[in-house]
Amino acid sequence: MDPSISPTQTSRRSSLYRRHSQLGAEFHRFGEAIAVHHYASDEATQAQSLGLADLSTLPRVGFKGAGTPAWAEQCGVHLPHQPNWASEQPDGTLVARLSSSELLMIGDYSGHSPLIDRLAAADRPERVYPLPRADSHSWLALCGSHAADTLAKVCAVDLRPQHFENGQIAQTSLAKINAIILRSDIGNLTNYAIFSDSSSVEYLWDSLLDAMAEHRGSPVGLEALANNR
Amino acid sequence: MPFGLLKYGLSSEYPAQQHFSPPGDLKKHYDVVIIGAGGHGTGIAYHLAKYHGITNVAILEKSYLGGGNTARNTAVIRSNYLTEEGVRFYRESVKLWQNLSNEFDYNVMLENRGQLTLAHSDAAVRSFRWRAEVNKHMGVRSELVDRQQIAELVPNLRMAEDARFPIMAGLWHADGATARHDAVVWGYARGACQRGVELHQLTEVQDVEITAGRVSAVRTNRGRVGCGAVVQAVAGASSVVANMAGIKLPIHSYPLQAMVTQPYKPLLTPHVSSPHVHVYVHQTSRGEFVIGGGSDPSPLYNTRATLEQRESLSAAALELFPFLAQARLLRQWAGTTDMTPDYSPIMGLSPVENYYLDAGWGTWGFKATPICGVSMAELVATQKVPDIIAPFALERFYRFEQINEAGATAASH
Amino acid sequence: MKILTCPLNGPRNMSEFTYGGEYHPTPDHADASAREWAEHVFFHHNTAGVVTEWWCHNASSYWFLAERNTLTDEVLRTFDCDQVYNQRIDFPAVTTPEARK
Amino acid sequence: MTVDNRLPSPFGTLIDRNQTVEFSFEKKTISGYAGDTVASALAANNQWLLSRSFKYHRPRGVLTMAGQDANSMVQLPSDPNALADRIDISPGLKVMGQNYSGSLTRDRNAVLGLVSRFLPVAFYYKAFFKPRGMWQKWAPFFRHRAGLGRIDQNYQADYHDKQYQFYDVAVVGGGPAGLAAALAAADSGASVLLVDENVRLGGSLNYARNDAEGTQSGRVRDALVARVKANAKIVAMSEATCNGWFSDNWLPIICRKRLYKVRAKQTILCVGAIEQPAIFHNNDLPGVMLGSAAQRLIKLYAVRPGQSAVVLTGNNDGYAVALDLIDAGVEVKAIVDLRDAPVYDAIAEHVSSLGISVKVGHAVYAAKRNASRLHLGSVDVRKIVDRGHCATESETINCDTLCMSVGYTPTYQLICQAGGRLSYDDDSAMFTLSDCPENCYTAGSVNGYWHLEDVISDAERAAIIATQALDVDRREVPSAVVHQQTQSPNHPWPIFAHPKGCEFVDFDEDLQIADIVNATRDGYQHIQLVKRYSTCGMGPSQGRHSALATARLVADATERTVAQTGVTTARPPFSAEHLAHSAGRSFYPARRSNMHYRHLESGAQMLQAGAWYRPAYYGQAPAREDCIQREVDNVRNNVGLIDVSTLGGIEVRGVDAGEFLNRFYTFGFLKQPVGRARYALLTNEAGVVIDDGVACRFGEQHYYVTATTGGADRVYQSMLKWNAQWRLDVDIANVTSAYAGVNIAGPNARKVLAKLCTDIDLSAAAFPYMGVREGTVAGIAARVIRVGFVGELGYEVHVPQHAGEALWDALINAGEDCAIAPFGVEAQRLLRLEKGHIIIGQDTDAMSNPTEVQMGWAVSKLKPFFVGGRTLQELGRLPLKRCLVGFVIDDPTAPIPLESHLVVDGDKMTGRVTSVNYSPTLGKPIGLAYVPPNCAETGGNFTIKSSGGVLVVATVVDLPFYDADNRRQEL
Repeated sequence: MDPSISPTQTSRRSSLYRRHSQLGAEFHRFGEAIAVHHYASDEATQAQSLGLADLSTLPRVGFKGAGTPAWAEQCGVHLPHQPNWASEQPDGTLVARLSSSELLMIGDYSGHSPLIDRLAAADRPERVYPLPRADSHSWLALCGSHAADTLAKVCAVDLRPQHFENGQIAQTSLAKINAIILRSDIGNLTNYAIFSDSSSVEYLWDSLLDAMAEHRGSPVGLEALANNR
Repeated sequence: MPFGLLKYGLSSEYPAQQHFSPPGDLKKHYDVVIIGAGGHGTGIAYHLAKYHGITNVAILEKSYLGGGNTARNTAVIRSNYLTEEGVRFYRESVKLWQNLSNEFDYNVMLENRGQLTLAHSDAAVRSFRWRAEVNKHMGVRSELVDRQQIAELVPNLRMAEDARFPIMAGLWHADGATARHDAVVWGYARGACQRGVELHQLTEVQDVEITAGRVSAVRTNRGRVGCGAVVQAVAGASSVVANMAGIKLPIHSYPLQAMVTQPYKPLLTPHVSSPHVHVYVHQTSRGEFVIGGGSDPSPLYNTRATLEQRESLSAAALELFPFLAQARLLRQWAGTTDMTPDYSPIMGLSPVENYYLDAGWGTWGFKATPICGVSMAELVATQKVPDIIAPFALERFYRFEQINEAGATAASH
Repeated sequence: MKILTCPLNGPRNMSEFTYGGEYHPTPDHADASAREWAEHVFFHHNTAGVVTEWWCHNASSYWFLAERNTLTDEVLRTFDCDQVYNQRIDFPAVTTPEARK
Repeated sequence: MTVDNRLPSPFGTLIDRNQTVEFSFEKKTISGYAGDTVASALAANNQWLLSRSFKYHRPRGVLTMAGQDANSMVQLPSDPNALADRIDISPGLKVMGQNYSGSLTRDRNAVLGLVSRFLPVAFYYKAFFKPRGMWQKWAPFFRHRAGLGRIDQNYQADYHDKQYQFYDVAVVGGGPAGLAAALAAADSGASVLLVDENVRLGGSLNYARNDAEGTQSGRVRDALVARVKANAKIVAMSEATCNGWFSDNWLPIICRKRLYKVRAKQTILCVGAIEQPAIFHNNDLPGVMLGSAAQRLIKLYAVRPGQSAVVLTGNNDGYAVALDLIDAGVEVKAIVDLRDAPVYDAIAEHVSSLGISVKVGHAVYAAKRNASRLHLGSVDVRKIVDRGHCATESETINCDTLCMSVGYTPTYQLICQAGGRLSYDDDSAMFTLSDCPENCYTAGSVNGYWHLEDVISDAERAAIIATQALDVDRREVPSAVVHQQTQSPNHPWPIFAHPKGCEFVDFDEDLQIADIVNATRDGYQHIQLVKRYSTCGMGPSQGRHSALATARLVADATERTVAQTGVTTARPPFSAEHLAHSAGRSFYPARRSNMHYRHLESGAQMLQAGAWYRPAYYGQAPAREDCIQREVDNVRNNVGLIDVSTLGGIEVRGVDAGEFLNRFYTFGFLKQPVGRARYALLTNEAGVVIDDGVACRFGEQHYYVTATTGGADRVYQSMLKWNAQWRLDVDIANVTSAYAGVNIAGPNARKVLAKLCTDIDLSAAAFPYMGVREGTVAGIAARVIRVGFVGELGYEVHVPQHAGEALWDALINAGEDCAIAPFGVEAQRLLRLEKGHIIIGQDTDAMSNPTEVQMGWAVSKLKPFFVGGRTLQELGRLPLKRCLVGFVIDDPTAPIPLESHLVVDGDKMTGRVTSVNYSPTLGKPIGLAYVPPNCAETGGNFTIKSSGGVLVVATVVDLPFYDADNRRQEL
């Protein structure tokens, strides 16, 4: 287990790190990234009920263009067959298909993603264009048995677990900003990965916490998520 | 007790007076057929009859008198526009409003309450100063006012510095007014009918006969009517009616929604508008708060109300007046507005020789009602385009010219 | 709230979309007369009935076409633009009508 | 007040006698029970007067006990116009009457009632405006009397929010129909929402009598409710109002402090019917109430409606009411039956055997006040000789209560909002509904079924039809239910005009029969015109109790059928709702750059640009000008740093990237060399300038285009729309938020940047002005663009968003020794002005074309096509209307004009100032202004109408004002 460190020890900083510090967060390294390990002592039960985690510094990347699906498959990616679905890769990386020719690749909670590293380094043929999803979009995780109830207060799409399967994606509006919502359960923990405009992340963070209050939700660190895997 | 009412109290039998021509058959021919019995149509008829001696006139209305945007608008009267042409036009209209009740002997209950438009950005401050300068230069009472002055004009307006959209300044338009919208069309219609004009409600024009570039007749659900000239004044239906005459217009018909609360004791005198948060609020003489905002996002020939507009109008109204949270919403409704690319009307001649246009009234038609009656009637009677409406000719778009009032119109009314 | 069915994202509330105006074929910018061009730029059919329109799903920035009845607000169908624009559009190197005359 | 109207158990299903609750009405302490409404608790204490009416200030009290009328509106501290029969009492609640001056019992304004004969329908249109200007004097008088309750202007709404919900079937109304429909729908496996506005499910089963014994209602209710509660597929939401029907079954449901926005695949409206009052002289007196109101008082609240009652009925329901009154110990003096040949049901038969005086073919011709003049004292009963007319012989019956059961209207509001059509059936004298939209159905009494069994069968049928539409139900659809009742509960004409008037058709607006009839005689015959002219139906209850009578009266007066006459449009909401509900939480997104807090830490005053926050300047507000000047000096003479993260950034990639930009922007881009940036000006199809930026070519097939902060999203969306048509082989991606950016500008910019950037040769030769490079800055992958918006040696450094703060820190540290300082948007605006750069939206307006703003150089004349190109050709044929020129004001004594001050030529307005400021660099005011072409020559003069009308002479100068040969930015 890494020792606790300061969120400003790296150049890559979540716009939320001050909020985390104010909440007494303990930051750890996850691969290259620094993120919140935990705020309180035991967050596992909190996560089971309702938790919100900031994963914005963790690895993810997008690829777009007519040549993307074929190229990705050559690179050994198991593609979801239809848009707005995601499939998990052997190394734990999630590959989300946002349209016939656009992919979003999301590393797991360790901060490592061999697949993303490999694709980033690989040669790209024509009509394959990388997208800086790690920076254009923030990454929040809303988890727990009350996650769907919370989303129902800020999103008009039916995201209840029985109607929105694990691996399913909704590109929609969340608290009046655009967002990509991906159901990506962690073990038996219901979890929604939320990717939205990184410059709006503080607004979204506050809006979600406000919606969570009713169910006594609170921020949780990566530890609480990782423990469920 | 004013004398006007004594006769009612003293006479045992109610002294009823038919205000409008009683339902009757259509004549075979009229010198002028006016399509649309709104404020504009009846105003034109009134002026044709009273000032130009043209009384063989029929007003054909597919529904009921004043049932279109005359009935649905939120009764805001102002002249604080941006362009020279626009300000001159609306300034004349506001002048006519002042004497309208006495002009046609029917109380429209005009109240000069003033209008305050709020700026929440320095860009808005610049554009408001522009309007104020143009207005003042043309003798219209508009002033850029600071936060202090705003607080004095509307003491219960939320002025918090930490508001999501802090108020930076305002455009105060002392000439801003309101009136009983229905009374306008009733006054004009009664005055017109008293002078021989025929009002035909539930009479829908379904086609227009054009021969050799001239309109010769209109076909209605009640038969064919020959005519010497046609004026269309149908607001939201402008494109549909003009299309019958083979005329294409630069118009999209959008729903414009508004809502009203239950009546409460008076606490807000001026009309307060915030283009930035897309809302305007004023309190009627009955005590109801009328709340309106921007048009719907897509065109529609339908006056249904939507929940999303109710939600955004309420949220926006509470940004300005948090205490309205306790007010109860009574009713929401919509009208169909004929929006033009430059937020100015389309008035005057058309490609069809004796077919006249009074269209493109978007969200600014009510305040222009009196001047439209005067100027369009003059056009029809003299067949010369009055200077004051010359700039609003349809032809301007073919010359790639616009009279752009975008900055002075959006959500302001 | 009306539901609009996005060909990519499925049925969604109208508020997730941006209206993009009437669909109508663009006249040849080089051939069209000034009046034709003015009508293309400023004028609308504004039909009271079924019209074809541009719509964009905001969250996915996806443009598509929809047939909607402007009297009832009923959406008859939505479809990808490649059903109308199925090949690359190119503009001849000649510029103005004058230049050709 | 000693009278105690409270009845013993088992009356009072809603109250808890173990919990006494004290509140105050008109400052008097009143005691009630938990579960009481304000109205029921007051009634239990024999307080019937609740408020004063809108126009004549007549005493008003309980009418419906269902929250459907305005008579029971009271004032709560922060809740005016509260419905006394809806609001639960709570300890210490302070309740006052409304709309009186003086006291509720002695309202000075009641005098208006005396002069009512001088105030005919629409009287205000007929007077008060002569001579001219008179109305302005009268208006305040009326305004002072307008309104009902008082708003608490210090009120801050407490937490209201919203939630989306989704169901297969939504059933609106929890009466017998709703319960049965919910159960039948759930049986198919569908998920069902049952919405009911009352505390206790069961609707009329909670108070109405369906058999002589009076036990059936309760039995049926308990059975149905038990099954509903036991059914896992049904969510029952009580005290919840479905407050509208919107497209595609979008239902706003208000429950406590939350607005649920429910999307249902199918909707079944079991919304019941609204009982209607009879219309006769003084029918608004407290003590006169609907039969159902009396039943609600007795059964729900255990309140005896009075000591002695007369029942005015036009159907058999009145007989059931009589039985309930008797059960409650009320002396029923008489049943006045409007029918001349009533067809009795079992209940009526039973009643007729009790020896109560039943006056068939009679009417209550007038109600009379008691000694207090505030309550019913007796009724004047007369034989009906003709429709609406009574014999002159009258019988006076003393009573303190009059219950009216003369008919119903279906609760048509939601159905009509849904597009349903309202018609009128002359046989049943009843409104009927048809043409419900797809996936929306009605059931129960709203469909005209009154017999309990019929109601339930009709509801089950509707549920099966609905669930079959869901494809989850295989049950046969039963055939339509055949009515059991033999006689309609609606009497066709319970309307009796009186020489003295005061037969109120609309209680909200104090409208009497004559007002309606006279409106038609004035020519206002269309029902909409009657409404607008008389204000009938405009009040808080929106015609719930006046629409039927009005339609009948207007039809009669205009010799049309009621069906032809119709009713006015039913608009949402169904019942008045607090704005707090539809407002909910306010969601106004805010965007911040990754460096946001560094600005705050440096004391920045922030401004808003769209949703973005940007530093305006650094320092205290009072010292604004000094701060800006200091920042400007530092950029001109040293080095400054500004956050440009909010600039739009769009990647355009692919073999057609150049071709795409060539079509989209005005300039030529095909020949743009890799490693260079080029100015990009955007016009729309009308030829109007709408945005600008720079296109940086990082590769043959890769452009990175910037856009204005406010325009980025629009520009991106527009690019996608164009290429959806052009089908060019290009990919377009909005990466605005992916990059944080700074502009480091000033003579020392290179020196500072060099410390952090070693892999790019920053020398002027290797990296000239308008060059673009990729490398690292402070170890962060960066795009470096050498542009000069402020006119000094400068570099825009764009790095990944999350590294923005780190970049900022690194540059501030690196620049420490040469005193680098941040500068804000205000300083930048002055700097760019000195350099003569325009700002889209400030120096352009809704009509500006490139030629007017002297940007002809940025418009390629050689391209086959670009957006706006053809229109610009057409505009080129027209004479130029105006030019944007640079100007200086040489007269040091002249006031500095403000932005938007007018350029004038005598009385003519010929242009305006778009930008102006005092230039420390030039030592005089400089600016940009639109002037007529003939004033545009360099050296020419024009006049600016400055503050207070002071005329200032300005001189046209060439742009830029500063460093004309660009030495500094190309350093």
